[in-house]
Amino acid sequence: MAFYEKLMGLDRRWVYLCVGIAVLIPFFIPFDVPVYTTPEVKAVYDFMESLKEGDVLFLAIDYDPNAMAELHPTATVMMRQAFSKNVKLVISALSQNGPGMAEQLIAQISKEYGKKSGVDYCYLGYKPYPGIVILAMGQNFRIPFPSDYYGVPLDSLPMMKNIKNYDDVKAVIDVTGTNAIDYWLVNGNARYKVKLAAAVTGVMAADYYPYLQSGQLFGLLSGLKGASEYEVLANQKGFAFSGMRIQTVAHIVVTLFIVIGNIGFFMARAGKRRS
Amino acid sequence: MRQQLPLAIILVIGVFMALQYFVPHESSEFVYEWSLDWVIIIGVFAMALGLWSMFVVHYTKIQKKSSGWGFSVIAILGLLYMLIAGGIWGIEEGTPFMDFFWYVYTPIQATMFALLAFYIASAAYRAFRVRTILSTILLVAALLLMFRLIPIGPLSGPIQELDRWILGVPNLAAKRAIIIGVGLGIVATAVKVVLGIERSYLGKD
Amino acid sequence: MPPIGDLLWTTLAAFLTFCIFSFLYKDNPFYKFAEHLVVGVSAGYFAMLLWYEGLIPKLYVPILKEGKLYYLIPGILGLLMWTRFSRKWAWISRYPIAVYVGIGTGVAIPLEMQTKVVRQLSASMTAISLNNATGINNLLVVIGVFCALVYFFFSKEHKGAFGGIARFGIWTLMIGFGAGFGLTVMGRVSLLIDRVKFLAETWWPMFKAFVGAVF
Amino acid sequence: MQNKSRALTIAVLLLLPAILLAQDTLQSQTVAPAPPAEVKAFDTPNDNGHSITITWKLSADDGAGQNSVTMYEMLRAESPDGGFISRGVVAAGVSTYDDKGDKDKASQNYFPSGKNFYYKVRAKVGDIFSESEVAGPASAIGQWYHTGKTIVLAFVVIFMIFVLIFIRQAQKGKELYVRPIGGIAAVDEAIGRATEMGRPILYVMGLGAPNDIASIASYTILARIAKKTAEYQTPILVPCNDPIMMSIAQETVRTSYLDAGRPDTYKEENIFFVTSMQFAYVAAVNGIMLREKTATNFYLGKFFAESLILAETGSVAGSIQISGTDEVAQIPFFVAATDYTLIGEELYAASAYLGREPLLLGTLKAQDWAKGLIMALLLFGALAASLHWDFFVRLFTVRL
Repeated sequence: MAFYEKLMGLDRRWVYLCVGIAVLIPFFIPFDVPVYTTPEVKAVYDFMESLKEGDVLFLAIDYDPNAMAELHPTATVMMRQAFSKNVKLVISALSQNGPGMAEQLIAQISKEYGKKSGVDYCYLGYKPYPGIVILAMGQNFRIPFPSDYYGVPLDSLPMMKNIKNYDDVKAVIDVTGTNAIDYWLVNGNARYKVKLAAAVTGVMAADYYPYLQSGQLFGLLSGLKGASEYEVLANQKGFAFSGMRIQTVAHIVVTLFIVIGNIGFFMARAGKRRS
Repeated sequence: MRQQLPLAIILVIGVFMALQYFVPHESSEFVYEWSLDWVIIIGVFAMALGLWSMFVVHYTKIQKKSSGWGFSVIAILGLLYMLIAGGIWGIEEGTPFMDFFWYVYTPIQATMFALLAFYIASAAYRAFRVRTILSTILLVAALLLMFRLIPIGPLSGPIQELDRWILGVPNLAAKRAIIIGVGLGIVATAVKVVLGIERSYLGKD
Repeated sequence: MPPIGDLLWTTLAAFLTFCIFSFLYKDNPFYKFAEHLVVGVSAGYFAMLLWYEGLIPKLYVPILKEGKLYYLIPGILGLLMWTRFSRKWAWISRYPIAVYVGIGTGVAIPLEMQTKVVRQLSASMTAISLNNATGINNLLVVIGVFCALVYFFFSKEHKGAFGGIARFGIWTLMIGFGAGFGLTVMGRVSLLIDRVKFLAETWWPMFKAFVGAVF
Repeated sequence: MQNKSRALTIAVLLLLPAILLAQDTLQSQTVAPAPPAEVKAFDTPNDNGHSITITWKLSADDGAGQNSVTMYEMLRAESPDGGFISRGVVAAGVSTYDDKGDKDKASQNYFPSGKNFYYKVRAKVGDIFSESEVAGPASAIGQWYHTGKTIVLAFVVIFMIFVLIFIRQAQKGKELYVRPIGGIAAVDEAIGRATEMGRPILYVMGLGAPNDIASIASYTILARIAKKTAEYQTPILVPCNDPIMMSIAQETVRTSYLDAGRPDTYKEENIFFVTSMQFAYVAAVNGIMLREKTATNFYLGKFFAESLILAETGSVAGSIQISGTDEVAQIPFFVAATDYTLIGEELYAASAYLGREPLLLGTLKAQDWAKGLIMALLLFGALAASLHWDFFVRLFTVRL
């Protein structure tokens, strides 16, 4: 049996084996794969880097636990980046089942960096009607959130002393798996000229690239891929990156098999021509 | 009686349900919701036929001691367990019934699903050959989309753009055309059934 | 040491996971075991689901609790399905089937016309132009849909200009299929990752802890 | 009890914005915004008769003036002079609201049909607000025709006319040409192959509901194919994932064997129920393919993620595979992994192709004419959109 025939008629179990290995090795042995970072992700990262100590950023954690897999890495890495630069955070959770999850995340990461609620960050929590809440916050955070998630009046929080509304935050970054982003676009960006970036789930992404072109969003992260890009930029490779590493290797393997098959195919054709 | 009456029923109900779609009034809503219940209820009774058929298939295997009859025993035991456990303890979370669902059904179905990771690779390997123009187009489009996860240096940027375009333009056009065609096919078939032109599925004698 | 119950259940789940994966090599008793088990269990599961979520709320409660006697009609229709148990009377089951099919087809005619035909058509009615990217893309979409629809013509031979358009149509379809295929790989791989996660991060530590505790 | 608590949460949800805005204690705005003007309340069109629509002119301080309005609150009463209760809120910039409720009298959120109500609208900022004039009376009435769906009706009617025309022609005995479709041309060959090899044929109807039209199309194709297998004396296995599908398939196949004049060779146990759950079903069908060594596999109907699992296992078993589905997302996998694929509409044409009955072919012609019409509208619509003939574009948008 000629070599090219082997290439073409490869027992599919070899394919299965390679796919299995392609998933297992990167799963257990961490190693680096180059990740191409898209400009829309880099834009967000560069903006975050441009923030100075004491600046305030609004981080909207508007997703439910069911979108955790895709969006938690983004929220995590951004929060780390902000805290490491001593940027203060105003955090909302405008998705009904999100607040508890967001609270855990904040607790965990603020501990890592020894940040205190009310001093370094202010967790507003959840209120229904995101559209109205987002609009009202444009007037004053205290309209929808007279007190923070833990019930402390905003006015009594040192950090919120001279923070009234969107005018006092550098930008809003909405990490969301819901239509909250639409409200941020309309009631936040369009109405109050909020500088807005978003991190959405992979399936949602396609619908929001247009806003990127029209400049209503200054950056956009798409699902796990966006998260992994960001992890690479922020140089804290974590869950998203390891997931992407597996994906990359797997995709390379699939591609290679397609190539192998075609090499065999061409050789076969050449062989026929000769005979 | 055996042939004509069923066809008449389909005609009457079919036309009625079709018109119902255009009537927002609540009495029409009521009919619609009720009809959905009919469908469910008929389905519930039919399940007995299904279980019986399944039982017969495996029972005959066991009876004939045909190859692998032992596995048929397992199938029947699995079935009986669920029926009995569900009957006795109910189907709430934490019941022996749901334990089987979570620790037997769920892992198996998730793993069956995961097999796709292997199959998609071998399918790609066998199918994507530059044999004809068509298979070449198929191949190129698939590769371009896969490349978005493969770092290929300076090319990565343009490829991301290209992928977005492919998804937004030719892919969209293809989907739309198929959906429109399917829509017409569905309506045509439904009309044939309602008018009784297509009746082969009803049986006759 | 983990609670023994959890351990046993999780180990069973892990075992079944391996059984299914073994099918990749070839059909074998382990796969057959898992296959037959899941067939029985799932059938039983679904039947009980129908009983509790279907029969009781849709028939028992309306008739006996709420006294909606008109629910007897579907009930009787359902019973008629059982005539299939007898060769002689099986034909009666055509009545419930006719009702069943009648409802499905009747609902489908206007609904599919709206969701599949009219909506797609109106969605394609977007401004085309040659001097901006969006306009050009819209134009390309319209052309693509047009040609692909030509491909679906049944009563006209695909030759000459018509055939040419049809060919462009099938090319468009193929790009779509290729893209769909390439796009899906990622999702399928993550399904596999989830299974590996389950084995490596849920089951194995549990199992190791147990073994460690015993020996 | 549970009902009551649900009602409570509903009430809370409805009032929450009011509540939370009421707590608010800020000094900044003390000036009440200008009230909403020209408030109108009228029966919501094209509904089941349990909703009233309120429209108003935005407050002068909404997006302009002091730009302070954050929301509008709707209040309803049974008399113009008092007893107004909050019915809901919308964000600033919105000037219409549907005050709707349930049709079921038992429900806490029941909205009486045909009863007169009066409305007024509040423009609010924090706890400060200004109220509009009272509007009404208005009462909710159900309609008997949905004007927004007229275009759909038009399409259905036109399509029916096409169908009738071409059925007529067919009855007159007019020959209709249909172009060959690879997947359908291959059916005979595929059955023949199974016969030569003396192996059974597998027919999978997919995982659609028994009254999905895709499933119905699949029965009709099964009828044709079973007739051939009866003639060739080749067993056909039909594992079903739904009992009703099984019943219909049994009737179908039995009839085909009857038509083929071989009722004696019909085996009911070959059309059997497996299970209703997707991947358990697939696991079993995989087994059947490998153990019964089916020479030819048909996958025709509605398929989901399992499409590729079936197709791959089938090609491991070395079967000829003919597939067809209307699930756009699955067609790529069938195209890649099976020998022939009926793409979308071709699935619905198949039974007419195989049956060759003039009436069925007639409807194919009707489908083509409908396609032609749509293509024309497509081009014209794009043109209209470019020329901003919005009336034309609007004509084709279904307002639900």
